Amino acid sequence: MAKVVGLVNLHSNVDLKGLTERRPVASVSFLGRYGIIDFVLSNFSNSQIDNVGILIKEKPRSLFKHLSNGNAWNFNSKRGGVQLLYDEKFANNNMYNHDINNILENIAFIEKNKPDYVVISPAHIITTMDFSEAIKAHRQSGAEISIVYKKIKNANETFIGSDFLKVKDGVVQAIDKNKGNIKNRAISLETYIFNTKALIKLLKEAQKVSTFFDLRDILSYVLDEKKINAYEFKGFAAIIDSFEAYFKVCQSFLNIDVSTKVFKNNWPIFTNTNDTPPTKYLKNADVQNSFVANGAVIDGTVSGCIIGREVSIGKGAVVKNSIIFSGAKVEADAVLENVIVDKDARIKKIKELKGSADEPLYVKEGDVV
Amino acid sequence: MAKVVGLVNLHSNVDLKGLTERRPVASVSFLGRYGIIDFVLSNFSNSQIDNVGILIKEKPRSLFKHLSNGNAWNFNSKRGGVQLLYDEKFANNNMYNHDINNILENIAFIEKNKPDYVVISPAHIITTMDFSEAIKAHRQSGAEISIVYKKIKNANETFIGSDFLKVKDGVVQAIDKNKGNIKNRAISLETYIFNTKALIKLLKEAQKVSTFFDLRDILSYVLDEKKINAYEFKGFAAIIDSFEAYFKVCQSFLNIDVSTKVFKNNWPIFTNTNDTPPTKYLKNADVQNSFVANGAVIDGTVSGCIIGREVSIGKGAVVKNSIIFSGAKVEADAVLENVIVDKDARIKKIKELKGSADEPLYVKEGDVV
Amino acid sequence: MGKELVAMILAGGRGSRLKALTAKVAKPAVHFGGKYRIIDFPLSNCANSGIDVVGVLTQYESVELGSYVGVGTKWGLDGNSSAAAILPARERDEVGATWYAGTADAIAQNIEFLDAYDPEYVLILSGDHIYKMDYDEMLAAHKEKGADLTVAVLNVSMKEASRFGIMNTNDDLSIYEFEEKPEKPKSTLASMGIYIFTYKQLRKYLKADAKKKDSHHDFGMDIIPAMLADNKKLFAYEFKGYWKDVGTVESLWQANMDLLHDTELDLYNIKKDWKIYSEDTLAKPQLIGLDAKIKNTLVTQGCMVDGEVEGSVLFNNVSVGATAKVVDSVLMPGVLVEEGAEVYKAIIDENVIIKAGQVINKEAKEVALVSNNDRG
Amino acid sequence: MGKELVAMILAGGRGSRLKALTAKVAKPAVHFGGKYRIIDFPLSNCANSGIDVVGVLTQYESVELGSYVGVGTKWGLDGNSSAAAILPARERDEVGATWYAGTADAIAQNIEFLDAYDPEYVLILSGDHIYKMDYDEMLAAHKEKGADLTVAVLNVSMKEASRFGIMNTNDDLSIYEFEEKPEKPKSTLASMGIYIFTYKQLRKYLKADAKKKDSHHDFGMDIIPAMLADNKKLFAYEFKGYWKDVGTVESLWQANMDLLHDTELDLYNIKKDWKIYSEDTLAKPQLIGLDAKIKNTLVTQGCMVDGEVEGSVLFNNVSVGATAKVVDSVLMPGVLVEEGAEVYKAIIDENVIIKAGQVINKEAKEVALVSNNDRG
Repeated sequence: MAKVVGLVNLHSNVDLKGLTERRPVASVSFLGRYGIIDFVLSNFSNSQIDNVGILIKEKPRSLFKHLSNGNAWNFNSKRGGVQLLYDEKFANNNMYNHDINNILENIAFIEKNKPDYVVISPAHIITTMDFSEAIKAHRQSGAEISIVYKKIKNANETFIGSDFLKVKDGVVQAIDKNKGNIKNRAISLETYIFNTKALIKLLKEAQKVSTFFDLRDILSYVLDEKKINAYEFKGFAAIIDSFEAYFKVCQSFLNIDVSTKVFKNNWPIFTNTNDTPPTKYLKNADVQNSFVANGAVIDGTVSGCIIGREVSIGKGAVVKNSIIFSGAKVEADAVLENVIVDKDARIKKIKELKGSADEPLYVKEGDVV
Repeated sequence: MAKVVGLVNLHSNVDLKGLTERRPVASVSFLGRYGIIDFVLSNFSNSQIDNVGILIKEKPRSLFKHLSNGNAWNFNSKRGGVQLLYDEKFANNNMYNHDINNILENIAFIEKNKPDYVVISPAHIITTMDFSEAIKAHRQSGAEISIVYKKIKNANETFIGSDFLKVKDGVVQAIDKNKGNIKNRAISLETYIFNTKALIKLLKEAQKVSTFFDLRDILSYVLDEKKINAYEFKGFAAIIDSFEAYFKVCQSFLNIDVSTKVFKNNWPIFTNTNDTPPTKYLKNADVQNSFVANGAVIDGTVSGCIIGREVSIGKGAVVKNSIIFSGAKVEADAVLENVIVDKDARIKKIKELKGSADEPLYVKEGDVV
Repeated sequence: MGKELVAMILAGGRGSRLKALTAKVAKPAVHFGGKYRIIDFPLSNCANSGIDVVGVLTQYESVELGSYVGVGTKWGLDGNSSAAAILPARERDEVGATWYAGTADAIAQNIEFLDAYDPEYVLILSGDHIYKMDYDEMLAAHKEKGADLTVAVLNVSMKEASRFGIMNTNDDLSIYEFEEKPEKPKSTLASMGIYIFTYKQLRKYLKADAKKKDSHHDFGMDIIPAMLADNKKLFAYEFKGYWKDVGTVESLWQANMDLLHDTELDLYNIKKDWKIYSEDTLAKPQLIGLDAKIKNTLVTQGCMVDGEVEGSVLFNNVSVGATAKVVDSVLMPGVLVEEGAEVYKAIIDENVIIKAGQVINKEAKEVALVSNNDRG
Repeated sequence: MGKELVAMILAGGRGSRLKALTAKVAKPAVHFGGKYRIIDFPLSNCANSGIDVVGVLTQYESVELGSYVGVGTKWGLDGNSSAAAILPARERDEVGATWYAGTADAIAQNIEFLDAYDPEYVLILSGDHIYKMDYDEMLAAHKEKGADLTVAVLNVSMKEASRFGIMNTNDDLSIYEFEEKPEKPKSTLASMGIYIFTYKQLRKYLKADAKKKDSHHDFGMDIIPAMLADNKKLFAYEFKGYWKDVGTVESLWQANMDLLHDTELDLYNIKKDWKIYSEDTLAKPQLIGLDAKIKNTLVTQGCMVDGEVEGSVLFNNVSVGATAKVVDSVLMPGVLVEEGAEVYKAIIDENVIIKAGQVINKEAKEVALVSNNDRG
């Protein structure tokens, strides 16, 4: 079996407003139970890739915590595990704090593991991708580099600002930025497969061209001279590239067709254990069309919501189309609609909070409103 | 039982030359098998303090790796564990990158655990201190703050630059810097016990006085107004505050009286597992007066040495009074005396390397000489 | 250096009165309360009481139970100085292959295990009780009284007393007599089957009991009477709070229902930090459908509920279809209640499918048990 | 979704020929090679071969072995989709309490465990062999031949052949006959007791064998002959490399000695990444004293050596005092050789103290065994 190292690339400029003020996108809560990074980590684990490095761009603390038990993702501790890769030197220097510098700073991680292939994938694009199939196709293509893409029909609504590919006979012809002007696009999922030697050569080349270049830049740059294989991924993919996108992607999982595509029996999504009891529905509970994590206590009306761990919804409270993070408390008779309530916040009963589906309101971690 | 949070304080200005170029003191190899931080972590664990935060000053990567399995130190994962606390904001700003800013930045860690007491202790002072006894004495003293000290008789040779205390009736009268001019001193082990409220009050006060103040500064500053208890520790304590001190402290463990004081049956020193086989002594091996870790293969002459994991010493090689880090290779017929050879370095047979006991030579990680 | 106290959990019984529920697993491994197994309670109590060495004695269907307990990770018992040790009936050099013949015999066959930890005290527990108890307080009482044996007791009603082993005590709670299910109880202090022994005494009495040919090798029937006869210091320790032996289908159902209403048996940590630890499954969060109505119910992750559920406990990966109705019932992991089916006052065993339109136990007088396993 | 292959390690035997060494522990839990236990070898082989579900069948002294194997963490078998499951002889609902009666019976009693994983192939291993083998290559051969059963064999000398079960094969390595310890061997391909079965076939033959009253319920004596009689496809798979059954004191000593000299049984990863995983102790690094002389010897952490040691294997926390002499010997964990004592060609069992001036086995003809335990 080929030896593969996985890299989770957190060097993206995604900003989810308040949600990413004190944490990176990777550790933002998702569906009440997960961190966003759980999906890509589970993909690596389920693809039998046991050696995974996480290219941390910033705000490492919440990641330390989330990842402190790497075993949650079922990486074989005897064959690898999760390693945090951080480029302290450039942490406060945005122009230099990019994926290429981070990989080069931590090149020992790759050198030590001597992989045949390196798979690089971001956290903020949610997929259930079997990397082993992508690697197989990559090997068969004979190319040294592959980019994974997905054909979408609503490129005017989503993945705006992402790269799209022009593909001919399975080879990337051009890479350009999706400006949202055309519906049908072959969108890059920012997932790359490299022969290890080709990766290292490419990174060194990038540094020569411009020390500001990141991976996306250098791939576009070398496209003319190098054959880059295009691998089409046909499964579920959604990008969380803004606060509003976060809200919409979360809500889309309430559609049972979407959640069935992602939560498959043979593709578990791993996350940390929290030792919370089942959720308790009290006698005034009236809950429909919602995802509910364990440990919540609900005595109010809830619909179209994502309710996190140990959330409490008081009697008479009405919560609609909202996302309530773990530990938050919605007190009796409070009314919420289109709101994202961050961890451990408390909504007092006198409040009525209404956002819109396009612009949900946001209540900060720990706030009392 | 009182609830206690432990903090390992890595905010010290200790510089071990090449050894700390790419790693903090905390993760420098010690006695071939440990990292320096293992001692303070084991002390917390053996003292039944399960919630431990590590105040990281810089170079976090090697710590991520060493600590990735917090369970090695036997912290009860259901009651706590190890948390890495890092102050990204000031990581590149030496004046602000001090322990007080780090604790305040990560105050949520303390608030969440609601401890009665907080114990703060550095990694680079090697002890086998039972913190539960120190806490008991602290509580009995009625003081809100205690400083742990040790009476030493060679303050002209060691702990130079450390604080010493003037103690009267168990109360700290004055704190001053040991300039090495007097032999008998009550040296501060930089281990502090605080009632939690008093700590938080003190930190806030420090910020008001000067944003450059660290813990040592503010303790001196408030000494006149506050009763600070002095707790005498009578066990083993050695400070690693320079490259030369590192060499001497390591060598001192070859004295069986020293190592017997530190390695006690009821006070295990925990560290990571490495799955290395036993050490193999070949037919030309001639080894005396040395510490040897597992996985080494020795066919040469070794005396007065500390031999790390998976070190190989070739036939005819002569290694005296040296410290060989894990994975290093001393090839046949090489001659070494008073040398520290860092990880994975290779000494070719043509070389003869001699330093002195006061100024050992240093061979960098991975170097081939 | 010996441990102060080692706990031993008796988890070997067949649990025949749980019928089909224990056809394939030992009673302590039976699912409970939406996400737990029964043995989570004594194990979590140990962890929360600061006990770090726990032996689990197994015999009947020991594989699933053994792999569930594992090395105790789920309860934080897997540290370097802690242990959760599975102690199956086994073959040994001098005695050959011997099954556990009674509660006292089971402990007696593991005296070498206890000796290795050299404990001052041994706590004996059952693997099939639901309760939250601080054993450290009981140990403090044991030490304060200088007892040889302390028996945890529950103050039951006079009516119930004749169903229990009753401890007759003096004013200082010292025990002068033990009566098994007395027709005319003199006291209402019922033994909970939880004992703290001073190990020296336990060891002596077990060794003596092992030699007696006519002994049942049982704590209640043999060891306690022998100690009373010798005027040893036996004390009762009164436990106040929720406690239930879930030995029958009816009591297992009742204990699940108690989770919905009983304030003592609270799992939501309102009073103090006394978590019941359990395994975590990989299921997604529960998905509540457009037509769901859920009241007075516990639902755990992996469930998909689109029907009406009231007064029930739903375990991992239970599905309740639209227009289905589940009332006062316990649905074990993987149960599927198809659209329009109805279930009343029942325990539905793992992976059972209640077909569309099927109605279970509508009259709801007794608790119904539906299982894919057959057992008398 | 079934597993492709599940491994089952037979680890229940008494190992009587290891005498005092197995008085208190099962043979697979016996210490070996300075820091290992025998069962580390098959378990590490499984881990390194990419096998992630391993059942360990226990019966004799199963506690220490069971807690050592635990949930398989030491071998990286504790992931969410992997498992190391302890399978003790146990009581079950329909059959009652039954001990394992033979190798085949032990597997037969765990058919439900296998069924739960629904494997295509089952690998049967012994818990008491020392070797490094890639089972994945053997599986590839099994699949390529379309075999019902593949038996791993070692090409032994004609002289040794009559001590083994011998597979008589055709040119394509198909087996036409099996002879247990033949006086006049027709072949030198000795069975290593390592089998890969296509599970469907294994299941069928185990079920049939269980019903036979006169069967020994043994793979060699019953299952293989029955399959041969039915003209099933049995193939030999030749293993080349170091292999040793450490069933006697002499062979256990020899295997330890082989670690010092045999290039096939290399633990220092010179050839390829095939680590033997084991437990790690909390001992300090070994401390070698001023008067030590150590040659041709394995020494592990926690040892303190100040004497002369040659051609020996020293386990955890062994101490050899100044002027003591240890030659060609195996010192199990915690052995103390006091000053001036001498030990030749011996296995010294755990925690034995060789007193100052004592001389063990000076003539060094046979291997001496010194133990605190008595056993015939």
